[in-house]
Amino acid sequence: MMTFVNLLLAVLLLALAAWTTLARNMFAAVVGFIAYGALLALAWVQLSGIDIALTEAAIGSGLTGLLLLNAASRLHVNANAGGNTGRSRLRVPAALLSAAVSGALMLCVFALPETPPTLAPDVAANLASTEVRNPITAVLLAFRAMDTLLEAIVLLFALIGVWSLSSDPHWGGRPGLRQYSEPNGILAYTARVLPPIGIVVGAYIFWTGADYPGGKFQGATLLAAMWLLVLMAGLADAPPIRRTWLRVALVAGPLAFIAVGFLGLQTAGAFLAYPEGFVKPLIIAIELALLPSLTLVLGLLLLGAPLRGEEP
Amino acid sequence: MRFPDTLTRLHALTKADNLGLGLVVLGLVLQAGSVAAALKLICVWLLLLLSGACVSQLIARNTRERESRP
Amino acid sequence: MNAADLFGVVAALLVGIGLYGLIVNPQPLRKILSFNVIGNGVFLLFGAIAYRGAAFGLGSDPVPQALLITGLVVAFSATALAVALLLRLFEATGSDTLSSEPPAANPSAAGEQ
Amino acid sequence: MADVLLAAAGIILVTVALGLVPIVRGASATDNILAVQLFGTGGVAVLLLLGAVSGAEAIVDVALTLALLSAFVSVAFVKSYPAASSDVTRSSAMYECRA
Repeated sequence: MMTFVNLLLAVLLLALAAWTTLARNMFAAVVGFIAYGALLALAWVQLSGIDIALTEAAIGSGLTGLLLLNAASRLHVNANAGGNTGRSRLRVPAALLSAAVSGALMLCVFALPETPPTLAPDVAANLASTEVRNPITAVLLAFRAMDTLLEAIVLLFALIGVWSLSSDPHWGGRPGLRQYSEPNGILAYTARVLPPIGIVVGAYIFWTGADYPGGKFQGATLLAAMWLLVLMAGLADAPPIRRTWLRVALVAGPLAFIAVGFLGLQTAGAFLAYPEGFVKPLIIAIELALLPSLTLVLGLLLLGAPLRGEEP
Repeated sequence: MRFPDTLTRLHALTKADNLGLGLVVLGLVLQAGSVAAALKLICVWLLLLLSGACVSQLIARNTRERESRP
Repeated sequence: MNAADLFGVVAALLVGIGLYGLIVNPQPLRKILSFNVIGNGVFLLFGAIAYRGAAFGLGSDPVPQALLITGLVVAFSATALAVALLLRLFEATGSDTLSSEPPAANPSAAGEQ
Repeated sequence: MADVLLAAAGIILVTVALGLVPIVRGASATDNILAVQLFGTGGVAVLLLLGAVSGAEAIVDVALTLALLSAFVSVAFVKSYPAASSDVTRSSAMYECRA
């Protein structure tokens, strides 16, 4: 029965992926992508990657979907836009190439060694020394902490890249358009009722990350989504990117991470090494410092380049 | 088609949202391991009830405005 | 067929579907979508391989899983940057398709890499 | 018991997939978003069932996340695709004069 559910998931995933890439209508393609992300989260659950399922549901489906939905509406691409006609001569070679790549990858899947190489025993053996119980969090913040630090910095660089695309008069201004809604309408109501719940759920998913699936990225995504909901209802406005507090908040998390890294150089003899007995407090401190920065970065990445001056 | 326009389809959808998920949750609550787990399942259902109510209102209003426009 | 093999095959097909869409669709936004489908295929393939490495009570090899979470977040930031580039291109040129000028496909598509 | 739960999950998946058929046949944008809403709820139900089968309680957290974000995406749709047009500025103008 499990195999049957898996097969069903596989067929649906492939159908939605084909729909996403081939649909005539841009909007329908984006909608297909969002549904596809939700299905992918189910597939990750079946591959016992609950942490990844959370990330996929939050970032892969939710945030990316919103980003593309916004872009599609800003581009006015309603209908087919006559797109698919230009490159019909490319179709056959492209199909052949794609089939060849898929075939080669499938051969690789079936040629994998009988006893898979795995680092799971090493992680299981060293998990106790980190004092956290979620092995993924242990890998992210103890065994491979450098990756996570650089990931946080990549997000910052992406944000700088997005901001630098603003036109000269709007540099330093507010990202996105000013949104309005009826003060007593249902949208404003939604934006008042959902965020408190979402913030509690986001904090819970962040907090549970030390011992169970969850963590700062997933928590920060939910918090960012709730912030955007408030902005969409016009209950608040996006801050101008010139503000000093905003920039300080953005870099505070990564800076705290780096500071802990240098602390390790002093106390434990290596960059990002944690002194004995302080592992879990330090991991939680890093996560707590990263949470607001990540929330802001994710939200601002979605809002895009500044489009207005500083005046609301 | 049995549900000819968007509003009737929305009507059908909310039944699936509220009642269908409610019944699934009800079934799972009966065999949940602990009281906390059962309460969490009910919370998921309540959250979807609330967000579903808000979203269906929004979509319905959006549809009405779209249709009242020439 | 176990779950690892099944989703491995799905991943290979997803990469193929995404690659086809990336080549054939002239609109940059469609290219970004297709690129995300390829990325998901690669992630799923990696995840299927990690699933085979389950041991010691862990359902799956945690090291690739942690790398996958990092990968998903970085893919999101790359997509956000690509979309911002595309919107700026649209603002500057008023065109949302590259079909009339195939050579120009490279600058905006490069944002996705 | 696990088989019954998995069968229920399979049936929900099939039903939700059938809900996608109108999209393929070219329905309006609003109908598309209705299908996404259905997908969100169906996904939550399947996740809860799978969580009961595998005993991993954390799957409920995935369901919570999916529930919150599917509502969020629907709100974003209404905001960026207001009546009859796909223009954001027009939506703000419209809301402004009503408010």
